[in-house]
Parts: sequence; structure tokens; C-alpha cells
Amino acid sequence: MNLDVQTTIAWIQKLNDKIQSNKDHLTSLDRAIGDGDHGINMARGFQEVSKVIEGAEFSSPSDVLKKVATTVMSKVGGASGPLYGTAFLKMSMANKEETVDGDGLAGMLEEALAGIKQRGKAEKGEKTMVDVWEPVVEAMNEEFDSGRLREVAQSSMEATEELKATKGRAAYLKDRSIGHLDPGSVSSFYLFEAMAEALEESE
Amino acid sequence: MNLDVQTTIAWIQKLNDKIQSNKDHLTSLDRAIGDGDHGINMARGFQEVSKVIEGAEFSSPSDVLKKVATTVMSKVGGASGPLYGTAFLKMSMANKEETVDGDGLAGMLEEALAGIKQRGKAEKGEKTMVDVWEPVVEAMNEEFDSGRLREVAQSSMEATEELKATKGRAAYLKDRSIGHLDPGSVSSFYLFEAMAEALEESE
Amino acid sequence: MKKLINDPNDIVTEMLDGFVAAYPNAVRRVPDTTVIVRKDSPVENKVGLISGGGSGHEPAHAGFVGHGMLDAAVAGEVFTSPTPDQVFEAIKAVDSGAGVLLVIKNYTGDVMNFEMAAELAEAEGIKVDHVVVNDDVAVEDSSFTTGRRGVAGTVFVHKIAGALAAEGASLEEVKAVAEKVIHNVKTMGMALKPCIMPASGEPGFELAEDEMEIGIGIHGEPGSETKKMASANEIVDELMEHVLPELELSGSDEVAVMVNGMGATPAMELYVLNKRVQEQLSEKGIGVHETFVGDYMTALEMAGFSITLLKVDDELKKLLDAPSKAPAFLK
Amino acid sequence: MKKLINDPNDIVTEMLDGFVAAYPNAVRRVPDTTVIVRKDSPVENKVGLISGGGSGHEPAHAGFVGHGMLDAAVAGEVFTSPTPDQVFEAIKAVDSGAGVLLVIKNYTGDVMNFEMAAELAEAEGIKVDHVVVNDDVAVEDSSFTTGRRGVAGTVFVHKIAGALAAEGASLEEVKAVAEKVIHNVKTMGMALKPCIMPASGEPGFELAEDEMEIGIGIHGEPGSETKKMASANEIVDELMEHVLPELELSGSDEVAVMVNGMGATPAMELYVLNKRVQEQLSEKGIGVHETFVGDYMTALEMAGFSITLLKVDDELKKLLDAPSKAPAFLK
Ligand SMILES: Nc1ncnc2c1ncn2[C@@H]1O[C@H](COP(=O)(O)OP(=O)(O)O)[C@@H](O)[C@H]1O
Ligand SMILES: Nc1ncnc2c1ncn2[C@@H]1O[C@H](COP(=O)(O)OP(=O)(O)O)[C@@H](O)[C@H]1O
Ligand SMILES: [Mg+2]
Ligand SMILES: [Mg+2]
Ligand SMILES: [Mg+2]
Ligand SMILES: [Mg+2]
Repeated sequence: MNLDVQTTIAWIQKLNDKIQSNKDHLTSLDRAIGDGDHGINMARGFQEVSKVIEGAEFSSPSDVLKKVATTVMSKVGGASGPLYGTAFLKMSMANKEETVDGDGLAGMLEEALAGIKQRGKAEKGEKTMVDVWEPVVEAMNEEFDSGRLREVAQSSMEATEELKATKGRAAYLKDRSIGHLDPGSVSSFYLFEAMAEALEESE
Repeated sequence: MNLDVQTTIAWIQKLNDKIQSNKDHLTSLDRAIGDGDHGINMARGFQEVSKVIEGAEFSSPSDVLKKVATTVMSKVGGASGPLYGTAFLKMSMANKEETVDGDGLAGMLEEALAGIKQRGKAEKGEKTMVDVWEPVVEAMNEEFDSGRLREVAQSSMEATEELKATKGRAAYLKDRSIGHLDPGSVSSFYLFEAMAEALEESE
Repeated sequence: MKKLINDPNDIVTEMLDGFVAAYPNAVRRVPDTTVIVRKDSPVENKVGLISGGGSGHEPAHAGFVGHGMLDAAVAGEVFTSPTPDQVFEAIKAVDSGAGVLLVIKNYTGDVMNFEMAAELAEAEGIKVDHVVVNDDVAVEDSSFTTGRRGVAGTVFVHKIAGALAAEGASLEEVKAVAEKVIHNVKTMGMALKPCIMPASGEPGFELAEDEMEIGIGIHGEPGSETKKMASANEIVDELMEHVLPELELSGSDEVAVMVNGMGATPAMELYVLNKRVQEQLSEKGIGVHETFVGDYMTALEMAGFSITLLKVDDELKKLLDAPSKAPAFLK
Repeated sequence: MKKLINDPNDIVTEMLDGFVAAYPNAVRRVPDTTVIVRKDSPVENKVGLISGGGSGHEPAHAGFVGHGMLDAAVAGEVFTSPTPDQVFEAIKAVDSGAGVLLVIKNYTGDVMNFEMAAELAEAEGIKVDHVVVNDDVAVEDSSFTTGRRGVAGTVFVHKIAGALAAEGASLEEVKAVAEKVIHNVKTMGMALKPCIMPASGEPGFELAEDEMEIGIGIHGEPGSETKKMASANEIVDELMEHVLPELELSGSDEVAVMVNGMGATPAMELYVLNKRVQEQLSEKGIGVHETFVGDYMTALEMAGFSITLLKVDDELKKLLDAPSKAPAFLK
């Protein structure tokens, strides 16, 4: 369960694939409780990410993630751009080894979560991507495992449906936000699902 | 077949009744080849005409028609306002007798037509109310007869359907104006039909 | 019909009151009329400039009342030209003895009602003249027909004649410059969606989701042609193809441009359209003196736009650049 | 989806080019960015004032660039806040050494992206500060949530802070007056019809023919409540009921009023609405310093409007009255 350059690239390309094929889904989730652009933003940004990392030379996962971070920051926009941008930047700074092991991965995700929370000032329970990232980090801190990563990401993503938003655009809807999945939590689930798949395939 | 004050009032009230109950019809005719306000304009104006002449004292048909003229001019607007206003004014000026006979009536209509043509600069065949007024005047100049009045007004109104407009708003549509009745010709038909009915009932 | 109105019968009077309430220091309503005048009317020794027509074209015509532009605007019912008595009230309110010029858009109703008002005024000894604007190239120009409609180009007539009148020019001079503008201004418009008459609740025409109407006027009436929907660039190209030849422009000529929204066209789209208009002009080597993008002469909540080109010389440029305090045309 | 556009992916860049093409002597686009700046940027010894946000709000924000208002406007994709690198480009383009103030509307995305740009600029030694506008009273004001949105009231922040900056005030002074405006400006809006995102072709919400959306923002998102359609007067009364108490106005107070169209609302309706707004204020004895009626902060082709009230004192009145050359806010 180790992350090297190639696995990192595979992870990000898989993430891009999921985003592109779920673009309309993410957008329509955002239409229900936001402004209907989350899929469009993510698809635009990760399209560019995918292009930029394809065929480029990288010396470490940190190197790849830094490129992802700056591209996301300048191409996604909206709320998700700076948040994912910060998350990737923090991951890239957390561990500079050529191959990152399970403990290293857990540490990277923990740093990313801290960055997201600092940037967005949201806590768990406010119906944002934090509601996926925090349970994932807690579980991976116990033991990093790709199956469990996918499981926790999915169940906590699904649990956002019943939450009432107090941060992000969905907060304007108050009780009307209940009963809809949080779009950023769904894209975060794709991120973790892609990570799990890439790690499993690299074994 | 004589027109006195009471018959004049009856004529105008009947005309108003027809306009009010055909308001939507006139408007939708105008929507097809104009700007969709002819019924609205006529209904607004003749509503006021009806109110103004009701219960008022008049010494002659000319007197009534003058009141109708000034009210129409200040309440109808659009193209039809000045045209009908002019028509009623010319009728009022053409004959000041207390009771107007058939010849007098034909003379009044002739003056009205001259006024309409002078004001609107349209000739017969241009798909305007002139296409009803001119045949009516020609026929009534032979012999004034209420049955024939109704007949000629109706058939010439119906004949406007096949004409191509070269005056008024419908002219902008060029060939697209063919196949629709001219709204001002239909309201002119109501005017003559109301006149025929009032004259017949007064006998 | 979904509109932000109260009783459709009160729409004109409420609109006029709401307009005056927005600019109470600049304009007033002549009591018991649908006439908006400059608050300081009549202006001593100045030719009075009056325009008007049916309502539904806002900010036209009241929005162009102000120092450097109109002295009065006369409002009719929605899309229905005002009656002679109302126009006459406007004439009386702005006449200072220097004479009054009526700017009429070429519609049978407007021409007749304004002419009748002029007759009433002349009978009272007021010097009145008029010009008829006919800038819409969508309509055939023939002396055997009603002729071309007056549309957005009228705004340039207001501005330029108003600037000359503000300089103290005579009625003859103001009329002459208005006619010069009329001779040099051409417009064509199109619609994506019709507008709905408040009194009837009905649209002026029906368009499928993939259709547009080319060659429309400003009264919600059908255009000269219904076509398949096209891109912004294709639409601009088509309208320019009609407008440009009419002005017989050569390389050294300059124009003023108006990209006019019809009421429900967002500014974003108008800018996108303007990009192509300017590209077309610059490709042809035609200079642009000034560009106006926005809602100037609308048709209720119609979605669509028109392109107006005014060929300008030094005189017209100077007058176009002159100051204006009209709320909808501040300069 | 019927829009006057070309490829939805090019809409922002074409809109920006079309805007610059309309006012080539006043503004320019910073090459390879979505930043519009005053042509004469950076202005010596003047605090630079920057605003921006997602596109689709035209004439905001580029329309407010000009002498006496903004130095730069940064455009994001439609309804998507611009990225830090773009905002950073704007900061660099307008900084003359006197410092730069960012006017941010209170959306998570805008706040984060602009703050990150400020961090980048500070790292390069540029003095940058920011204010966050949150005038939308449709949203609960709570420190536990995102807080209130920034909507049309932002235009008053641009105008007043811009006027003070034009006088040569310091960054601290310009920030202080911007915060004073923010403290005194409240807005609430509604929609008759949603707008359609160009990239997805979908409306932000659905409304039946007899429904309206109250408490909407400017991004096509659903409002706080869906209600049965009502008359113009009833709607104004409802919005005023929310806005007025927030300002705690008393008899001797004065306000500036903005009746802002959302993009597809005809001026006629805005005037009808303004009539009632002014009646309400005058009934309550509140003075009106100045009224603005028109499209200032839109949401694509949404039909609807917002009412903004700004409580003004002598300082704010003077700055509001100061000249402005911004194309969408000429004074
Ligand atoms: N303060 C915040 N902290 C963490 N995540 C947030 C915050 N605000 C919004 N988000 C996330 O961003 C997502 C919306 O992203 P997106 O639609 O791309 O941006 P925008 O809201 O600016 O349109 C939300 O679904 C939510 O998960
Ligand atoms: N020049 C003209 N001469 C005679 N009648 C005309 C002329 N122009 C228009 N009309 C008549 O006026 C009618 C339209 O009236 P109306 O709809 O009330 O006015 P507008 O055309 O100004 O909207 C037409 O149907 C036609 O019969
Ligand atoms: Mg969103
Ligand atoms: Mg008509
Ligand atoms: Mg009409
Ligand atoms: Mg967004």
C-alpha cells in the first residue's frame, strides 16, 4: 500500500476520469443546493490537471501533487478550487519521499484536512467536504487501508444528505438544504475512491 | 331610414357593445399582422365614448358625433384613434340637421371616407379600413339602404383577408400579411353593422 | 403572464410616477397628462425638443429628457401612440417662443397623432415643426408604402438635435441636424423571445426553442422572417449585412455604434455581440467614434437586440460628445 | 437554452473583449488574464480599488471600472469566483505603491480566492487589504454560518470607496469608508424566472407560472422561499419589510435607493416598482438622497429585482455625488 510517482499519476488520472464522467451529476447536485457549477468547475480544472501531468517528469509524489495543486488553484475557481488546491498543496508539503507508505499517506491526508479547515473555516457537521475528509483521516490514522478508505469515504459522503448546511452556498437554503448530497463531498469521495483504486492496482 | 339624435346614440352604443364583446377578437387579429392592441385601443376609447354620451343632452346627430369624435381622438390612440376620430368629426361637420335622411347619411359617410384617406394617405387595396369604407360609400351613394350597408361592409371586410398590406403596421410583414383579416376593417364593419341595426330598429 | 406590475390598466401612469420619483430634481409630470418634462421647462430662448410614442420602450422616451437632450416625452398606452391632446400638452409645456420640434418615429399612428397635435398648436400660434425617423432597414424603403419604421436610431436623433438646441440654435437649424442624423442612421433588430402585452397577456408571436425572429420592430410584432436559431456571430453578421450597405461607408468613414437590448437581454450577451460588431467594422476599416451598449429602446421584456450605425462627421461627433443630463444617456 | 452567445466555453473571454471594444479609450484587458483595468493603471499615488467575482453579473464588475470608481475588475467563469492568480494579476496591474483594497462579496469562494491572492501579493511586498460586503438580508446573519451574501449593495461600496480613493486618501481611510458603507447598506431580491447556466443549459430552479422566488441571490440559486405570485406593490412591501428594520432608520434619516434589475426585467417594471419603494419611504418620513433604477448587479437573464437601501450621512452623500467615469455608473 505504497504511493510512488506512477501511482500518484494513476490516482489523479482516475480522479479526472470520474470527474469527467460525473460532471453532470456533480453539477445537478450543486444546482439543488448551490449554484449549479461544481461539476463544471471540477471538470474544467482536472481536465487541465490531466493534460499538465501527462508525460511530464516527476521525481516524487510530492512533485506531482504540487503541480496538481497549482493547476487546481488557477483553473477550478469557486469554493472548491482553493480548497482542493490547498489540500493538494498540503499533501505535497507533508511528505517529500519517493515512495510514501501507509503512515505517510495518513499523515498527508491529515495535513490536507487541516489545510481545508483552515482555509474554509468549516467544522464537521456543516455539510461540506470536511464531512468526508475528517472521518477518512480519523480512520486512516488508525490504519491505512484502501478498502476501508473507500468504505468510509462513501458512507460519510452519503451521510451528508441528512445534514443541514451552515457553510458554503448551501447554507443560504437553511432547512431546504436537507435531503440533498453535498456536491463537494461527492467529489471528495471520487478523490478517495480513485486513490484506493490506484493503490490497489499498483500492488 | 332617418338618423335622429336617439338613433345616433343607439348606433354608437351598439357599436360600443360590439367592440367590447369582440375586444379579444380584434386584438388577436391585430396580433397576427400588427401589434396586438386594436381591440384594447377601441375598447378603451368606446367605453369612454359610451359613458360620455349616456344621459347627455344633444340637439342633433352632428352634436352627438362631435362628442364621439373628440372622445375617440383623445382616448383611442394608435393609428385607429385619429382615423376614427377624423371620420366622426367629418360626419359631424357634413350635416347639422336634426334628422338626417338617406342622402344625408350617404354624404356624411363620403366626407368621413375623404377624411380617413386624407389623414392616413391610404388608397383602396392597401389592406386598411379604407377597403371597407370605400365600397360602402360607393354603394350608399347609389342608394342608402341598411341591408345593403351591412352586406357590403361584411363582404368587403372579408375581402381584406386576401390583400397584401402596404399601409399601417401590417405593411412590415409584406406577403406574411396575406391570409389575415385587417383588424381596422373588422371594427369598421362593426360600425356599419351597428348603424344598420340602429336605423332598422328606429323605423 | 408573469410581470412585476399591479393592474395592467395602471401600468403607464405608475411607470411615469415611478420615473419621476427616481429623478424628482430633474423632471416633472405635467399634471393630468402622460407628459414628462424637464423640471425647468420651458427653457428660455431654447427650441423645445419633444419625442414620444407608445409605452413599453423604457427607458425611452422619458429617460432621454434632460439638459442636452429632450425637453419632453409623451407616453401613450403600451405600444399605442399617444393622442393629439397629450402631445399638445407637451408642446405647450416646453414652448418658450423659440419653437418646438417633434421627433416622430415613422408609424402611421405616431405620425397622425403628432401631426394633429402640431395642427392644434399652430392654431394657437405656436411654431411647431417635425421630423420623422425611419432607420429600420428590415423594412423596405418605398414611397408607395408606410416606409421604414423608426427604432433605436431615434436615440441618436434625440441626442444630437438636443445638443444643438442646447447651444441655442434656431428651429430650422435643429430640424436640419435632426434630418442629417436621420439620413445617416440605420438599424436592424432580432428577437429570441417575444414580449407579452400586459393588457391581453398574449405574446406578439410564437417561436420554437430553436427559432428566432429576424427584422423585428419594437412593438412585439412579428419580424420579416422566422429562422433557425444561430450563434451570436452569425446573427451579427446577418444584421450587419443588411445595415452596412445602406450607409455606403468607405475606408475613411467613422460611425457611432449602438448595440441595443430589447428589454430582457442580459448585458453579458450584448457585450458578446458587440465584440463581433466591432470586429466586422474594423475588418472593413471603418472607424468607430463611440459605442453604446445597453437598453435604450426596448420592447417590454422581449429578448433580442438591434444594431444601429450612425455615420458621423465632425459636426455630428461634436454634438454626440456634448454633455447630457438625461438619466438614460448621461454624458 | 436560447442565448445570444457562441460557444458557452468562450463566453467570458468574448464578453470581456466586447466590453473593452465598447470603451477602448477608458479600459484595457491585462493580456492573458480575465482582468479589466483602467487604461491609465496604475494611477500614481492612488490606492488601487479592485472588485470582481464570477461572470454573469454584467455590467458588474467591469462596468464599474473608471475614474472615481474601480481600478480593476476580475472576472471568473460564470457564477464562479476567479482564481487567486487572476486576482493577483489585477493587484499587480493597479498597485502604484499606495496599496490596494479588494472589495469581496461574501461568498466562501470569493473570500478564499481573494484572500489567497492577497497572500501572494503580500509575499511580493504589495500592501493589500480587503473588505467583505454582506448586504443581503434574505440570509440569516450569524457568526456560526457563512453569513450574509454580498449583492447589489456592493455597487455603492465601489462608488463611495472609489470616490475617496480618487481624492488621494490612504488605504486605511478607503477601507474605513468602505466598511462604513457595508455597515449601512442592506438589500433583498426576488425572481420571477430563473436564469440558465450557459455551460449546463439548466435553470437554477423551477417555478410554476403562478410562483415566485423570494430572497434570491445573484447566482441563480434557489431563494429562501417559493411563494404565490403577487402584485408589484405587494412584492415591494414584502422586501421592504425585511430591509427597512435592518437599518434602524428614524424620521430625519436619509437613504440612497437602488432598484436593481436582475438582467431580464424591463425598465418599465423597475419604474413601477420604484413608485412603491418611494411611497413606502415617504410614508415613513425617510428622506431619499438619490435613486438608482436599472441593471447594476444581475444574474444572467434572470427576471426579478432587488431593493437596496444605503443609509447616508454627509460624508457618504458627498462621495456618492462625486464624479465617476465608470461606463455603468456615469456621474
Ligand atoms: N467553507 C467550506 N469549507 C469546506 N468546504 C466547503 C466550504 N464551502 C464550500 N465547500 C465545498 O465546496 C463545494 C461547492 O463547490 P463549488 O460549487 O465548486 O463552488 P461554489 O460554491 O463557489 O460554487 C460544496 O459542496 C462544499 O463541499
Ligand atoms: N394609413 C392608414 N389608413 C387607413 N387605415 C389605417 C392606416 N394605417 C392603419 N390603419 C388601420 O388601423 C388599424 C390598426 O389600428 P390600431 O391597431 O388601433 O393602431 P396601431 O396600428 O397604431 O397599433 C389597421 O387594421 C388599419 O385598418
Ligand atoms: Mg457551486
Ligand atoms: Mg395595433
Ligand atoms: Mg399600437
Ligand atoms: Mg460557483
